[in-house]
Amino acid sequence: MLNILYFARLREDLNTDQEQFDLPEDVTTTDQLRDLLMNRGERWQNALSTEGLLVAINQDVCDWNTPLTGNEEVAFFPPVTGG
Amino acid sequence: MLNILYFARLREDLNTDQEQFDLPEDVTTTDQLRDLLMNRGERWQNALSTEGLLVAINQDVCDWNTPLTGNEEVAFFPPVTGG
Amino acid sequence: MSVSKQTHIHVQTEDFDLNIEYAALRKDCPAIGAITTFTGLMRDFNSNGHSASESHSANEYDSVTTLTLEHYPGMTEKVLSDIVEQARARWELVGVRIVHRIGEMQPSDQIVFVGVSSAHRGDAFAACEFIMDFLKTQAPFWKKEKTTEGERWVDAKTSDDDSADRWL
Amino acid sequence: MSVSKQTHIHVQTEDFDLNIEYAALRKDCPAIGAITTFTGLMRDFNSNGHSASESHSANEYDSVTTLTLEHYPGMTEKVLSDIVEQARARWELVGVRIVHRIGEMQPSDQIVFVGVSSAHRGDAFAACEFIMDFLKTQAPFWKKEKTTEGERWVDAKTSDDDSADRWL
Repeated sequence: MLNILYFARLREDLNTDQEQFDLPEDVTTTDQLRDLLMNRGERWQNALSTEGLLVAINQDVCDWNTPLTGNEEVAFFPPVTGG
Repeated sequence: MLNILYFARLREDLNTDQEQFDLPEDVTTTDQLRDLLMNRGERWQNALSTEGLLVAINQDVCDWNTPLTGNEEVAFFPPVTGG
Repeated sequence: MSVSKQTHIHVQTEDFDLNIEYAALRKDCPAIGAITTFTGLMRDFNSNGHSASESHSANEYDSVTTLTLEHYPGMTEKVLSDIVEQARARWELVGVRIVHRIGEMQPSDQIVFVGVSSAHRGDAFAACEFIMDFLKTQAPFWKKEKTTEGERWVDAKTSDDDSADRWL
Repeated sequence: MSVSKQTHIHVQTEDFDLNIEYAALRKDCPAIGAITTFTGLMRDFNSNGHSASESHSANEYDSVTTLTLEHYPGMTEKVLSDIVEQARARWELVGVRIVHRIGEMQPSDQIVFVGVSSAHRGDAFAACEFIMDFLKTQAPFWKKEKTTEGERWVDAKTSDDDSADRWL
């Protein structure tokens, strides 16, 4: 089971902070997961097109072609602004 | 009248922290003042030959060819080691 | 000489006390010659393109009334620990303490603290700034400002990326 | 926005309190976003060629029991003021506070404090380190160590000259 987290502006735009689902067999990378989510409609399309959008697998930021097995914690978030 | 100050190791080596005297007419630079003082004997010779010896006129560090009028506060001291 | 290396990382809603952090850094280690601290405070104007230059008059920028900070629990601590380990690999450090607040803050409130102790001042300065630069660009915190014009998420600054890139 | 620029320079025998210095830097200025502080402490080993590397065993260096600091009253304050003015010319600073102790000190005692506040962290870090680097090489202070081997005046370090030269 995939655990997906959304933070900051993304969480607000999607009105969702977290969801779980089984990864479809044909979705094997972070890029493909994003495409899957963007197919949900305009709101998802817009939010996940945010400039500089980041993705982390198991709390490590990674590239958009990183493989997924389906048992990860995946987080999407905008560029960080702490400090 | 010239007011001369000695600090740190120099003050200890010369056993003097301060002296005043009228500058002789043929002494017109910091270099010549040092020579005058070094002529007092071996102790003065050694102390004023300290590596990196500094001279300040009216509390500004200056070169060894800086002119003196005879009314300055002149200080001799070793390299600084504060902080 | 045996030097105990200590790292403390706290993400918390409560305010912090510089004196307590400093005392912890200073404690029981006569090999320490230098302690540097950085404290980040909330300013009362937004940073989207505006500078603090005195030439700006008061109405050229929006006044920020509150700031709300959220983070990614777990990942934040992991990223900060990793940044500290990178700093320890580059410089000779004794103690490192990081406190970052989350939740709602008012102008002049303390937001973040980084303190570093070392035998040498060059190491303490470099490590403290390195940690802040990477905290800014890598730690998953996000700021939302409430201004006189409404609410908005703070944009990341390219100047922060530039600061972090200096260390590469 | 009007920013009051304040410089405080104190040479004193008494110890100082970081919290009081920090509170003064933080006070009443919502334009401040960053405060950096440096504190120099007395180490218990001498610095003539010895490092604090953990590979040194206790008997490879002399243990320093007391340190005595003297200075050139008047010139010290003049030099420090001049260093602060140079820092203010290079960076956008709000408050600058320097405290340097003189007299006799024991291991772990606080010797020097430099604190800087600014709208921006880069300015606060750079100015604080700049001031310390030039304080080390230009302010007329001298240290005498009492070690288990006797008394000696501390030698100036070329590494301090190198640190100051970086800013030229």
